[in-house]
Amino acid sequence: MTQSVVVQVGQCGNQIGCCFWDLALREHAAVNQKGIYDEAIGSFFRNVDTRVVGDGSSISKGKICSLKARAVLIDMEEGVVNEILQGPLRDVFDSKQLITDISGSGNNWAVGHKVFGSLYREQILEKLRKSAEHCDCLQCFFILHSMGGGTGSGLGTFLLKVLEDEFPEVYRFVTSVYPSSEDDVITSPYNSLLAVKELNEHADCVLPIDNQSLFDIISKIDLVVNSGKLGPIVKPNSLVTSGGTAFKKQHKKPFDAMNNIVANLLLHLTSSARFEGSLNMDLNEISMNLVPFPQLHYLVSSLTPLYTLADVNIPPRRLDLMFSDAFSKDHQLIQADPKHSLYLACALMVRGNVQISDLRRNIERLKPSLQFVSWNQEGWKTSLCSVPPVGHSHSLLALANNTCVKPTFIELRERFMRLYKKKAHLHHYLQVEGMEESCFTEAVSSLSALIEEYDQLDATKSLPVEDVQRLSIAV
Amino acid sequence: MSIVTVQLGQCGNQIGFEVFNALFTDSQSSQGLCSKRENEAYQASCKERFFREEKGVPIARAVLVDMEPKVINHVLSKAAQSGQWKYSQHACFCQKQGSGNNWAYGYSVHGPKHEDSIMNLIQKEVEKCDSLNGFFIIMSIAGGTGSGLGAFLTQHLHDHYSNALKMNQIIWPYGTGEVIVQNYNSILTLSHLYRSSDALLIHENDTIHKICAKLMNIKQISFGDINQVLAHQLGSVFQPTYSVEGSFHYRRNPLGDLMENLVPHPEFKMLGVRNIPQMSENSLPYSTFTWAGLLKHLRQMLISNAKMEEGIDWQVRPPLPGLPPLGKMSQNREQHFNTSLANLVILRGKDVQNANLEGFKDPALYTSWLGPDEAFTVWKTQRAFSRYEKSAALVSNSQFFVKPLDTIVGKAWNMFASKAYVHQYTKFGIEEEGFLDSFTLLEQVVASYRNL
Amino acid sequence: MLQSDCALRLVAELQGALDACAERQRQLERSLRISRRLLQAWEPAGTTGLDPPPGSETKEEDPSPACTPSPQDLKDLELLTQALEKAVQVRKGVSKTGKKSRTPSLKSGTVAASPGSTASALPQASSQPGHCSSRTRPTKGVHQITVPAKDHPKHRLLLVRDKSHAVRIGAQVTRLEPSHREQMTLSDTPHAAETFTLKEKGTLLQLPMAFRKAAYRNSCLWTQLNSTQTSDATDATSDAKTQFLQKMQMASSISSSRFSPVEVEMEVHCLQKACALLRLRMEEELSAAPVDWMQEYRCLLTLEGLQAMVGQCLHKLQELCAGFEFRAFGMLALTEQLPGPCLMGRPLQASLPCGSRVCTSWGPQLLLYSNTQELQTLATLRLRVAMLEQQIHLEKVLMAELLPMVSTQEARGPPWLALCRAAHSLLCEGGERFLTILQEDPAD
Amino acid sequence: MDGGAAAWTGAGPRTLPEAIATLSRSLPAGPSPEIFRRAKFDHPEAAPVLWRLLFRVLAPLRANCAAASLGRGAQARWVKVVLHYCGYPRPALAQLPEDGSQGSRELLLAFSWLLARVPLLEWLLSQTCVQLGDQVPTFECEALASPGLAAPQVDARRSVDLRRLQWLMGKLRFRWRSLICSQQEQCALLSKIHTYTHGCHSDQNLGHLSVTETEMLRDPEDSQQVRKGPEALRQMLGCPGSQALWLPADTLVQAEVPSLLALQLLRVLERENARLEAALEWRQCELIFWQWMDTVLGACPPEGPAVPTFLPRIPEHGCQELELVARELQALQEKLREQVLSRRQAWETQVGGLGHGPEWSAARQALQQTVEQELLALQRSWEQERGPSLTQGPHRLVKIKAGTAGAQGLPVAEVIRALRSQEASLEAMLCWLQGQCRQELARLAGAVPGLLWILPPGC
Repeated sequence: MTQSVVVQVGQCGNQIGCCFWDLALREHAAVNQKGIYDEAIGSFFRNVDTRVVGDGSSISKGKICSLKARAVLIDMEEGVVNEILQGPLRDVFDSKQLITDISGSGNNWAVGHKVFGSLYREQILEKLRKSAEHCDCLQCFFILHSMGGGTGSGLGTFLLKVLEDEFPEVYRFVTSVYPSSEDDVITSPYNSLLAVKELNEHADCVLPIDNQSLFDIISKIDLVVNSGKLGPIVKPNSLVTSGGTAFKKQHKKPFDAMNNIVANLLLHLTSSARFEGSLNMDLNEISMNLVPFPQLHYLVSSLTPLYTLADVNIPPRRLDLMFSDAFSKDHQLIQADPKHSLYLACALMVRGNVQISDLRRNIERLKPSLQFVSWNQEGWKTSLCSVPPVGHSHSLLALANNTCVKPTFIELRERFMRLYKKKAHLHHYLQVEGMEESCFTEAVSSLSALIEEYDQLDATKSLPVEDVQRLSIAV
Repeated sequence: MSIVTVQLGQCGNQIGFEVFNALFTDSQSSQGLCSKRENEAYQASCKERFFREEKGVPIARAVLVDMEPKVINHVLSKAAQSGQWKYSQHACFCQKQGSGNNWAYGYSVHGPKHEDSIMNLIQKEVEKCDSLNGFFIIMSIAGGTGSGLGAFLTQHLHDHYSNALKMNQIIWPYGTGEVIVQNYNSILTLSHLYRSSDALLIHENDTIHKICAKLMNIKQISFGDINQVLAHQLGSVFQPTYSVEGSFHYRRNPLGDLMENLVPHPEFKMLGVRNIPQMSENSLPYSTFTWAGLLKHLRQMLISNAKMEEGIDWQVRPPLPGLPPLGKMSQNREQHFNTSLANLVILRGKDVQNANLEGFKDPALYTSWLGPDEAFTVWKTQRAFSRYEKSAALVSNSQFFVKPLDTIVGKAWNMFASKAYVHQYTKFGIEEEGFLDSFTLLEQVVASYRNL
Repeated sequence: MLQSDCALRLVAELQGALDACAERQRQLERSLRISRRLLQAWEPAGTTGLDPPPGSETKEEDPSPACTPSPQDLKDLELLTQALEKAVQVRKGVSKTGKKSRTPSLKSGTVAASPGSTASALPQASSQPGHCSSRTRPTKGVHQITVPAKDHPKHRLLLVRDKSHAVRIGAQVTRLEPSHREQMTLSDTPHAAETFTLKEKGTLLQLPMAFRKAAYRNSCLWTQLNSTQTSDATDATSDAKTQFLQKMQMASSISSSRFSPVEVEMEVHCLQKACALLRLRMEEELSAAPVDWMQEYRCLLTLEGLQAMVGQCLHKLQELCAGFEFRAFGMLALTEQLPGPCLMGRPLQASLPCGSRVCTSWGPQLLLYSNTQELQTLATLRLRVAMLEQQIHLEKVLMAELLPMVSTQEARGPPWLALCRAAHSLLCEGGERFLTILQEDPAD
Repeated sequence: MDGGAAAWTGAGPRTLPEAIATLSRSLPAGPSPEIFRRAKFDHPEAAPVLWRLLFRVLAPLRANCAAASLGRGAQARWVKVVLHYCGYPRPALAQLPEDGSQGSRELLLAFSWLLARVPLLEWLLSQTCVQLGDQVPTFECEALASPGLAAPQVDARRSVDLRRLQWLMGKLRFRWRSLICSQQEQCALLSKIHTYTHGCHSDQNLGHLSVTETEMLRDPEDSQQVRKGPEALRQMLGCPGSQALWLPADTLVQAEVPSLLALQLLRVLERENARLEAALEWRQCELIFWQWMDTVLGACPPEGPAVPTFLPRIPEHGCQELELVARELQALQEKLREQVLSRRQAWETQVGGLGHGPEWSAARQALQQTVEQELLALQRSWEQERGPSLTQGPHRLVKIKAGTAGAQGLPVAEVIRALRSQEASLEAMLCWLQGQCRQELARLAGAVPGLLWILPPGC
C-alpha cells in the first residue's frame, strides 16, 4: 500500500493538521482493534521503536509500538506548533519533523515565499526527504495551508515548486483555505492571488475551502443540535473534536469545528485507499478522473450527511437524501452552487454500508438535474469503501470539477483589483528581494486565464449536446 | 487439458474468486442428477481444467495480478476460508500502487516494469499443467490495471505462447459511468485485445445488475451479487460437456472447440453469454422447466437481443426468406432483429438428449454467408448444473455488442475531439496516434458487425 | 462474392485442409486416450494424492529439482506399475484362483492386495537374507508409500511388498547397483518391504516368447536388408537394370527431356525458396550500416556473391523452361478427368520415391531423445513445417484465384472494397488481421 | 544371427518362376508368377491384376484406403498420370484402355521400369512395416499439405462470400493450434511411459517399452472379452496404406480390444518377416528376372509415332509459378547489379588511397573465405533435404539418458536442427509470397482516390 506525507504550513495549516492527526489516530484505533501495525495505519503513520536511539528505526510488522505521523510541520511562528507539542498529540511528532521561526511572515506572501523560501529551502528539503525515506511507496503529499496569510500562502506555495522538482512522481494535493470576504487580514487578496498562480502551475489537485462555508455549516449543525428536536447526546467515540482533542475549547472557538470538517474531508478522501472496499479508489485515480485539462484541477468538495461532522446522535436520514445533499449548495465546502453550473467531472466516494445498487440508483436519479459538459456526459467516478466513519453507518464525499468555482476566483480578482488599483500596501511586497511588479501582473493574468477557461466551458452550457463527426468507414 | 486463469486488477480478482468458487462448488455438488460414475468423470474433468492438487488440497490454476495488495489479500483469505479450495500463495503478484485508472500507466509503465515477474509466475503455473489448453484472462476494461496491464499481458502471452488459446473475460463498465476515462480505457483495451486475443467474452455490468434486480430479486445489490451471477454464467459455459454425444467422454479442449466454432473470423471476436433459467433460491422450488420452454425463450432472447428472460420482446421475428441481403439488413435494423454469426448452445441436465434445437438451426437467424451447419453448435451433458435440473446457456457471436461498442466509441470520440484527459495518456507514451489507431480498428469492427 | 467455380475450388481446398486436420486430431485423441488410460489404469480419476510419510523424506544429497518426481508423477507411476504388476501375475497364472473381482483400487493410503503369492516366485526373493524375517512381521493393510530417499535422474519403478502382498510403489531414487540393492532393501522402511525394479524382474514382464522371437527375427531381417543392399547387389544386376532402362528409353518415341515433371516441380519449389532467402539476405545486407572498411568490403563481397548466386538460379530456371517447353508440345487435358482435385498436387511427390533421393537404410530406425521438451520441440516443429507447407499451398491457390479477380473487377464500389479487404487479410496477413478503409474527410 | 535369416544369403532360387515368385511374395498382395508370364505375351487376363498392382504401388499412402474405392477407370487414369509425371518414357501406356481389358505387357514394362529405377521393394516394405515402437506423434507433412481424397461437399448453388473463406481459414488456424496442443500432451505422455518402463525391454538398444508393448502387457485377463479384434486388425492390414501410418494405439481403440493384441501383432510380424525374407531372396536372383525382361522388351513391337495424349500435371499452375519466380529473380538481379556496381566503384576509389600491403591482402583473403562460407551455407539451406529428415520410413522413439554416448540411432537434436532450417526457409517463402500480394494490392489501392487504407499496425 502507498503512503502519504502531510505537510502543514502556517497557522491554519497546522491547526487543521492537528485536528487531522487526532481524528486519524482515532479512526485507526477504532478500525484496528488488535493493535497490530498494518498497511492501513502505515499509510499515515510510521511504527517506531522508541527504545532505539537516533530517529527510531521503523518497524514494519507486529504490534504497534509508537506511532509517528508522516508529517512535516512548518510555521514561521512558534505558537501553534508549540501548542501541539505540549498537547496530547506530542508523541506523534518529534522535533525532527518541525521547522519553525519566531519572526512570522507578517501576512506577507512575499516574505513567506521569497524570504523564508530561500532561507529554509535546504532545511525543508531535508525534512521532506527524510519523511520520504520512511515510505516504501510514497504516493502523495498533502499540503495544508491557507491562502490569506503570509506563511501558509507564501511558503506553502513555495513548497509546491520544491516538491515538484524534487519528487516529480509524487502527487501534490493541496487543501487551500480561502479567506472569506470579511477577512481580518487586509493583504489577504494579494496573498491569495499570488498563491493562486503557484497553485495553477504546481499543484495536481486543489481542494479549495472557504472559511465562510465552513462557518455556515457549523452554524447549521449547531442549529440542529440546539433546536431541541434532537437530544444533543454526545457520542463518545465519534470522530469529532469533542472531549479529547488537542484544544479543549471546542464550542468557544468555531475554528476548531471548522478545521475539523477539513480534517474529515482528508480522512474521507483517503479512506478508499486505506481500507478495503468492493470498489477501491486510489489517490492517483482522483486527478486521473477529475482533471481533464492540467490547469483545471480545482475540486469542489461536499461531505454528507453533515451529522457525521457533528458530535450528535441524529438518527440517519434516508440514504438517498445523503446523495441529494451532496449536490445542494449549502453542503459545499466553498460558496458555490454546482447544481446550476457545469460539471466537468464528478466523483462520489462512499463509505460504509452502501452497495453498488444504491450508488447506481442515485446516479440515475440525480443525473437529470445536473448538467455535464458535452464530452463527458457520464462523468462519474465512484468508489465504495466498506469501513464507515467511526460511529456512523455511512457517509459520502462528493468531489466536483465544476465551473462553480469560477465566482470564487472572480471575487478574489475583484478584491485584489480594488487594492491593487490603489497600490495599497504594495511597497511591503516590493521591498522584498526578488519581488517585482511583474509578479502581480503575471499572477493576475494567470488567474484571468483560468477564469477564461471556465468561461469557455460555461459558454457551451447553452448549446445542445451533439455528437462529433466520427471516422467514416468505407465498407 | 488445463486452463490457466489470469486475474487482473480489482475486478478480475473479485470475479476470479467467484468463478473458481462456483466451479468447485458445482463440481462437488451431489445434486448432479446423474450416475456416480458420470459425476466422477465430470468432477475429474472440471478439476483437470481449473484445479491442481497440492497435498490433497485443490489449488486453482490461477495467477493473481494487481498493482495494489488489498484485493488480492482479501481474495486469498476468502478462498482459504472456504475450506474447499485455495489459491497458491506463490501465484500472486502485487505492487504498492495501482494504475490510477490510467490505461497508459498500466500498459506502458506497470507492464514493461513487471513483465518478467508476472510472466514467470504464469510460466510456473503453465508448467504445472500436463497439457495447457489456454489462458482465461479476467479483467475490466474501464480501469487501469485490468485494462492496461491486461492488454499488455495478453499481447505477451500471444508472443510467448503462440499456440495456447487466449480468451479474455471482459467486464464492460456501467453505461452511466463508473470511471470517467472508462471510454478511453475501453477503446484502447479493446483495440489492443483485438490484435492479440482470440476471443473476447463480454459481460456488461448493466446487464448483470439488471439480472440481480429482476431475476434474482436482490434488493440491495453488491458487487458480490453481481460477480456471483457472472460466475454462474461462466460456469454454465465452462463446466464439462460431452465431447461426443452419447459417450461419457468429456470435452478436453473446451477453449479450442468453442473458438473454432465461434470466432475464426478476425473481425468478429466478441462473444456474449445468455443463461436460462436464472432465479432466486426462493422461487426455484416453485418452478418447473421443459426443454421446449427453455429453448423457446432462449431463442427469443437471442433474436431480440434480450439480456435476460424477463422483458423479452416477442414481436421480433426472423426476416422472411428470400429477401435480398440489403433489404434484409434494413428490415432487421427496423425490427431490432439480432443477426448471428455463430451460436453455441450448451444444455445441461435431465433428458438433455430430447431437447429439440431446430429453432436455432433456422438459416434466417444467421448472416447470409454462413449456414447453420457451420454456424451452430451444441454441447450437452446430462449432469445438471448448479441448482437447476435443466439449464441452457447460449454463447453467441452476434450483433449483441454493436450498440454498446458504438456508444463507447462515440463517447470516447467526443471526449477525444475536445482533447480532454489526453494529456494523462501522453504523459505515459500513448500519443494521439495510438488513440486514432484504436478508433479506426473499432469503427471497422462496428461496421463489420453492422453489415452482417 | 465469388463466382461459383472459383469459390468451389477455394472452399474445397480449405475444407480439405480442415478435414485433414480434424482427422489427425481424432487420431491423436484416440492415442491420447490410450496413453492416458495406460497411465491411469482402471481407476476413475479423483484418487487423492499420495502423502509421503513424515520423516521418510531424508534428503541427504542436494536433489536437483528437475528430477524430483511430482506428486502427479508418483501417482501415475503407481497406477502404471499396478497395472504392470497385475499383468505379471496374470501371466504367471496366479490369478486363476478366481479372485478377479479384486481389482486393484487406490485410495489414499490404502492399496489393494494382489491375489496369489507372487513373491515366492520371484527369483530374487529367496536370495535376500533378512528379508524373510521382515516378511514374517504381521503387517497388514495400510502402508505408506515408499518415497524417494535420494534423487537420481533415473526414476525406477519400485514395487514394494509386504507379507500380505500389498503392492506399494514409489519412485526409487537411487539407481541401485545389484549388489547394493539388498542393503537398500533391508534398511528401507520400518515395514521392511521387499523392493525390486521392473527391470530386475524384467523377465516377468517380457512380451510373449513367440512374439519376442518374431520381433527379433524381424529386426535381423531389416538389418540384413540394409546391409546387403549395397554390398551384395552385384554389378551384373545393376548393369542389367541400367540396360533395361536405357533400352526402354530408346525404344520410346518420346525423346527424353532432362527433367520429368516431378523434377521440374521440385526445382521450381527449390528456386522459390532460394529466391525468398536471397532477397532476405540482400535486404539484410543493404540495411546494414558498415562501420569500418572491413565491414564495407565484406558487404560488397556478399552482394557480389549474392549476385552470382542469383545468376545461377536464373540459369537453372532457363534450363527448366527449355525442358518444359519441349515437353509441353503434346499435352492433352487429361488432368481434368482426374478423379478429384485431391489426386493432384503434392501427394504425387510423396507417393513415390521417384525423386533423386536415395535412401540408404530401410526399416524402422531409432530416434533418440533425452527429455520431454526435446520431443515436444520435435513434434511441434514437424507440425509447424507441415503447416507452413499447407499455408504456402493455400496462399498460392488463393493468389491464383483472388488476385486476378480483384484487379479485373470494374466497379470500384463498396463490393470491390469489401473484396479487397478480405483479400488483403487472407493474402497478406495470413487471415489474422485486417485493414480498414476510411473515406477521406472532404474537409481535410 | 538368426539361423533362418542367414539361410537366404547364400543360395537362392535359380529359375525364373522361382525368382518371380520371390518378387510376388515380397510385394503386398503380389500377383502370381503366372500373371507375369502371361503378361509377357500380352494376355489380356493379366491386365486387371497389373493395373491393381501399379495403382497400389503408386497411390499415396494415406489416401490409399479411400482411393481403393475409386472405380477401375479412375485407378487406371491415376496410374497413367503418375507414371508420366515421374517421367515414364513410353506413350503406349497412355493409350491403353482404362477398363483393364488389355495391355498387360505394357503394364509389366511399366512396373519393371519402376522396379529398376527406384528401390521399390525396400521402399514399400519400409512404408508398410509394422510399428511396434512409438513414433514421433505427427503425421506426414505431405499429408497435411494435401487435401483428402474425397471431394468435399460444397453446395455449388450458394455463392460464396469472401468472409466465409476468412471464416474457414480462421477455423483452420485454430485446428492447427489444437493439433499442436494435443501433440504436446501426447509427447509428454509418451515420455512418461518411456520413463516408467525404463529397463523393461529385453532389447538393450531400446531399454523401455513402447505404448503398444505396454498395452500388450496391460490387461491379459480381458482377452476373452471381445472377439472381433483380429478381424478389425485384418481389415486394417488388408489396406496397406493405413499400415504405413499405423499408430498401434489407434488399432486398439478402433477394435476396442486391448487384449488379443499380442497375438495379432505376432501374425502381422510373421507376415512381414515372410515378405522380408522374400525380398532378400529376390536380391539373389534378380538378375534372372532382368534378363527375362530384356526378352519381354524385345517382344514389344516398336512404338508408332507419338500421339499427343498426355498432360503432365505442371500445366498452367506450374507455368504461373515459373513466371513468378523468373520475375522475382530478375528483379533481384537488377537490384543487386545496381548496388554492386555503385558500391564497387565507391570501394575502388576509396581503396585507391589505402595502399595494398601484405596485411591487407591477408585480411582480404580471410574475408573472401568467410563470405564464401556464409553464402554456401545459405545455398545449402534451400537445397532440399539436407540433414536428417524423418520423411523416409518409420522411426521408433527411444528415450535415452542425456549425454549417453554411442547410442545407435538418430539423435532428435539433429532432426530439430534440420527442421529449423526448413522452417526458416518456408517462413521466408511465405513472407515473400505475402509481400508479392501486398505490392499488388497496394498498387490497386493507390489507383482509387478519396480513400485511406489503414493497415493493421506493424505493417
